[in-house]
Amino acid sequence: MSDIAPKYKGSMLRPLKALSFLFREPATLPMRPRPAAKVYRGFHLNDWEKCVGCATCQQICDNDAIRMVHIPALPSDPAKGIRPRRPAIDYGRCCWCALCVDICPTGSLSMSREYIHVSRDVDSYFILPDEEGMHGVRYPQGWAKDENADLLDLKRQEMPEEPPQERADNFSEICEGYDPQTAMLEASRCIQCGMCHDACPAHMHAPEYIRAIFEGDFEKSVAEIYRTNPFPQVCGRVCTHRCETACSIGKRGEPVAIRWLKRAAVDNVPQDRTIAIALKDKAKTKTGKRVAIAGAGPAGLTAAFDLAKLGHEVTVYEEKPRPGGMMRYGIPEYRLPYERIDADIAVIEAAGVKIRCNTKLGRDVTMAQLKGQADAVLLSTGLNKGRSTRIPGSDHPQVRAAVDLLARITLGEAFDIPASAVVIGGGNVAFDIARSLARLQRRAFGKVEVTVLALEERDKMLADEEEVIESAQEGVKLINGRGPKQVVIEGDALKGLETVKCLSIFDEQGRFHPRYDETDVMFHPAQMVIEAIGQMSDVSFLGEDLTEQLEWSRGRIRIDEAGRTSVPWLWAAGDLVKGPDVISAIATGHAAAASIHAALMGETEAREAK
Amino acid sequence: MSIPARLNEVLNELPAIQARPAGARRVRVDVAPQGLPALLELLKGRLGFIHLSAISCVDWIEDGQFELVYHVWSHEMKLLVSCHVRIAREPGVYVSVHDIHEPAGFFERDIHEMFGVHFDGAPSMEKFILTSWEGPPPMRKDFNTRKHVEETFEWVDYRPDWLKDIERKGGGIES
Amino acid sequence: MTDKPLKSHVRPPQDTMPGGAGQGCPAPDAQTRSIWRRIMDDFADHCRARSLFVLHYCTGCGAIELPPTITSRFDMERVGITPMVTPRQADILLITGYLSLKTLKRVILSYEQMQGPKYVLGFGSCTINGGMYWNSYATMKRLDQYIPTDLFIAGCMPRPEAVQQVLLKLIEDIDAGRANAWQDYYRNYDFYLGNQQRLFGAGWNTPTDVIGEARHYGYYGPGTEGEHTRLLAEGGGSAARLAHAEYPSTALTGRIKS
Amino acid sequence: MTTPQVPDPATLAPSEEYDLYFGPNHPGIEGNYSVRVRLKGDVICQAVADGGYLHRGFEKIMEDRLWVQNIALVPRICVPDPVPMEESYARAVEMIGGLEVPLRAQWIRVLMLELSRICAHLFTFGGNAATIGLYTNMFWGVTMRDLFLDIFEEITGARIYHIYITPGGVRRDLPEGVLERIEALLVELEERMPQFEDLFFNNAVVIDRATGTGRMSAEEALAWGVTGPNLRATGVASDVRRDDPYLVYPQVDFDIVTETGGDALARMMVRKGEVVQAVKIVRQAIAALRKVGGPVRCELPNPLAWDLPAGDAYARTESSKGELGFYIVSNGGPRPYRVHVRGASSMHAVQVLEKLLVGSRIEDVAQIMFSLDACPPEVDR
Repeated sequence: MSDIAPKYKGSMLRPLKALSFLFREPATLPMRPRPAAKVYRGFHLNDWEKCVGCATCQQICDNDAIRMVHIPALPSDPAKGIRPRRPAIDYGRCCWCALCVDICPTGSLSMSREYIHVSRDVDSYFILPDEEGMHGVRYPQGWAKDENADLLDLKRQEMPEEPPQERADNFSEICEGYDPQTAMLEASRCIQCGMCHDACPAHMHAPEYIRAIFEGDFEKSVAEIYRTNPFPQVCGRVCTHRCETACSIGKRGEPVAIRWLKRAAVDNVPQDRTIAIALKDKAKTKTGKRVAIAGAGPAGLTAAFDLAKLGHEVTVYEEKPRPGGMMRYGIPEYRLPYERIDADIAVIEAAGVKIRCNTKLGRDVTMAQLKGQADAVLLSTGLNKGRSTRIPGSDHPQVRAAVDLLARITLGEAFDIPASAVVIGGGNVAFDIARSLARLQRRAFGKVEVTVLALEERDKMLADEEEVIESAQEGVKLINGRGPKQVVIEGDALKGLETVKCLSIFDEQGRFHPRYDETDVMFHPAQMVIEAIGQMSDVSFLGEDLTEQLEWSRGRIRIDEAGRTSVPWLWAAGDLVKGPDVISAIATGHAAAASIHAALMGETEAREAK
Repeated sequence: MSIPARLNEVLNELPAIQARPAGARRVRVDVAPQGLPALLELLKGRLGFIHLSAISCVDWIEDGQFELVYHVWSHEMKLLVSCHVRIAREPGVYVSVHDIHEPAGFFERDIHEMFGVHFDGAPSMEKFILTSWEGPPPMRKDFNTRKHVEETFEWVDYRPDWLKDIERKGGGIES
Repeated sequence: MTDKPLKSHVRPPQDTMPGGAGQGCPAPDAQTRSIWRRIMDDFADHCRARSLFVLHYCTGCGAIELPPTITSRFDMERVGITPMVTPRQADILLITGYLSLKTLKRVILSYEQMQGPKYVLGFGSCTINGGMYWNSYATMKRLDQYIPTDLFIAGCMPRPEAVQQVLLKLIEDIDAGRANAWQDYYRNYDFYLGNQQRLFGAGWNTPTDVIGEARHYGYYGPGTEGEHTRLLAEGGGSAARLAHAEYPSTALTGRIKS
Repeated sequence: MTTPQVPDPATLAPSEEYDLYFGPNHPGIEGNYSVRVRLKGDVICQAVADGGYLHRGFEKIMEDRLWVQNIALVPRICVPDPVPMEESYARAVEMIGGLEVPLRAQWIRVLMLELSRICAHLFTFGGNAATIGLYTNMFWGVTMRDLFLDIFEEITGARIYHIYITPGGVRRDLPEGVLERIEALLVELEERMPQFEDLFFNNAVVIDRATGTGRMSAEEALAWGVTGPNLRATGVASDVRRDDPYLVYPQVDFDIVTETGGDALARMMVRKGEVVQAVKIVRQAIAALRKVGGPVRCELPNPLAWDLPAGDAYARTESSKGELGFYIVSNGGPRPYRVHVRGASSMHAVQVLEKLLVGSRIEDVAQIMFSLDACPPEVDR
């Protein structure tokens, strides 16, 4: 060993330097846990009120540490996108990365500042976090949602639309649809939680078809859609999209544009390919059974499509000159172009369904004839009559039903276009007729004078938000919170409508029972009053005998869950059963078709067994 | 982004070489297997690419190939050249460049261990990390680690009281 | 190494398993000991709880929080805990997170070399149910299948305060005579050995005569010997030899220039 | 129970040489690592490194996880210095995906990288001193580092595994007042530095033991692929931050610290100088962060549906141990097709260590390993 260089030897007193540390504050901390930092990632917290059980945390978890636990005591509401389950966390897996917090669509998950858990009991490392924290001691919140940390894209891709000035006087389609690139971007926002699937009356496989769009495989997407819905063109445009109401992304941001994505899928696949995809699983052999369906609306045609694919011989009877029902005669062309309905129906016809138009039940063909020709009959005649308010003066010829006027517009039947009109009602039908009329008025007079009178307040409107916004752009006036009092008639001429202020719509039991302030009266001058407060069915074609044979419940035909009536050969579907809306009609159509098929094949099997 | 003229000059001397810029101070060179040692030698001798930063191996199982990527850095040119070579997955044999770049010994040994590629002339092809491992080279794409784990290990079946309580009420863990 | 016994291991009967509601595990023979023995044991436990050596072995990533724990800031020497370099003199084996299979072998060897009573603490998720590396082919997933574990601590990784707490809890358990998981290794050696063999092959063997020790300490039980321990006699291998064989230096000798 | 078969020494040929297992269970080894040495007396005539004790198969399991999920995995590759891991992974992904990191995020990343460098070097001071028997230094170094970990905890929510840097930026903005606290801590560190100097760098024992220990020349270092402080200790001014700059490093003013000794002492001196430089860089980052506002992350797609375009990228970062490389290949899918980590210590923990140990004495093994700052987990991955 070499000698130490003199330079480093130092003074003998040098160790005394240590004395200077004697009075320093010690670095040693007391032996108890310090409070953790404000953004500390400790044990999980979960706000059960906010959590909807979407399981996105489970999907993002690196370590498969999250399990969803079904808790029957919790509320379940598929329509609102709430499932009775909550995440449980395995602290034998968790790495405290907090990606689950950053992705949580509702913002219910966060991390606490609690970090100590010591135990021999392995079971104690599997916990169901709530707001109390791991040990029921409310530690303050640590890492939580932050706008930078948020991993979700809360803004949807914008839908290109025709500007108001270009669309206000014609019936060309407003929404232009996503191009494939935009559709893929929009599809990428989906977190595949499946809330949409649960909320959809037809339980469409939305997560699957959205995923296929994200992968750029539009044909696969169409195949997924056709598993449950033969009207993608229609539903891609005018569906009430309950899926989007339930969408988890919509809890804090804008829901995934599921409806537009469906449209993008079919828009980007050529018609012949769509037909090939839709009929891929068509039965090779005929069953020899015949089914007659009354009414070529969405329910009837869905059932027809299903049954035809199963090998039955299906004939659909339709009163109007073209098939489609309310989709064609109730929805204006600017929302749903007729060629789009035709495209969907072409697929159904390609499955072998025969559609006989201009054939009215009770006039051109009777129920007895149908029964004679077919092994089973499905009624899907829908709600074809507008309801009346029955206020004084509502029997005046210038008081019209919205459904009736909409059908006339589609049929091209002339009627006197009023220079000014009021529409009673706050739903989508009210806006359909108001906006159609506005277009006709602009063409005829160059100006618009249509007023929609809704019972509901602005924030509780039944109509879609975009209807309200777009109608205002087109010049339609909206007055909220007014109930109709009477139609004002001078001589034979209709002068307008008097309304009163609506105080409340529902009674304590939640039944429809509006209360009015009779002193607050308002007069709306108009040449025409249009009632758009709902529709009802006209089943006079059934004939007396059948009407008597059938069991009824509150004015509707009594049916079982699958749509079978008390008469063994008769089923019902569509708005007659549930709704009114297209997707519910499709759902009931599927159910009826499945029930009919089971009944018919059961018969065959029974006969073969003999 | 472009390839510096000096580098281009050198690359042009060798046959069957494709080069393109791949970002700031990055050049990608694709070279046939037999041309790589000469390329590395030339880069080292002429342009100062003396630092072998890493050798990466990629298993392109569908093409039946292993891709070997030699990342060399020149302190002079301040440039990273990644030389890509594709060799047949079977039998998976290549030559060692240990004589050109000494660090190659470590990476080749690692690749041999993880992918099963044999390097002729390497100083050591012994196991280093996986001495307790008897299975196939784990980094190969046909080795499924998740499946292996499921077959080899068991997970805790947690039965905490709160879970038993929920199960009594008809709930439980969803699959 | 020879074929792995793929048959699933046999679990020990529940009543002899360590644990239960996180309260440590009282010695099963607590009632059968003489009063004199019990008093002496309690006294020994009391003393031993105040002077514990931690084996200085950084088995995994959680070891990075140990230097702060034992140095000035969190200073565990205050309660008599300090690192010790050899297994023979150490009381506590800290398993600081994941164990690669290669390390697990060394851990088992070190554990068997430690003298009883000895305590094992499992750090973080990895020791409980695989943690971050749950889908890795290279790490073990559940520590208590291979060596009996006294306490686990949540975290990935646990911070020094949490490490403090687990050590304090261990002291408390030792003082109360509840930290007896080590006895389980003797009582149910067949279970632990079976799990070890499942990973390392039927030829797995260690130099320590665990069964002999079990008899010596009086912890020989029905679970000590079984189908797995029978393989020991048949195999006749030794871990020392195994470790030697898998050492990557063929040849220290081969490369030396004389 | 069979007893181990130990050969009777009497039957063996007489030998002056013997083998010694150094680690993994050994207080002088850094981390869980092992070296097998052949000794003649107390002089090592051959050494073979043995790793893999910390092998977790990162490269394999990263192929099994989404692009975003992997940010939780990467810091674990090197425990003492995790930030460069996060940075390299994020940057490689950014290179493939063409992501633009906002300016503020770039400065935050520089701040984090340098703080991590300070931590890692303080830790190594402590460890290195302990190998020569100076435990006070270890206590001081570890405690000082712990104060920096408090800052990390405040910014990122965790002491060690920050999981803070994500492709496209960082996960959240800095909390209020943290810059001031960092400044105060830097002042404290600077006050401590002369004490470290007294205790360690001017300590006659240290100088005597470390001078000439594990010496390598510049030529050797370059040929062996040595990088980082170990290379700079031989006089080669090479630093990825300067040569292959990333983030906002071109705008940062710092010196490349070099020494000429090439031995254990020179390596520690370089690290000391780097702490001083890191402090300088942190100050610049703080000044910049006071001025630069804006977002801290670019827009990222939904992590569950994020397909990175096909391509590959090699990102290099100067970690406290040397050049860290991440080679990532994407085949256009939601997960990496291949991730290759070139651990910064993969050279000096294996091949270089084996060479340097030859001829040195058994008591210097630990010192050489710590002075090289070998980090076994990044070798094993």
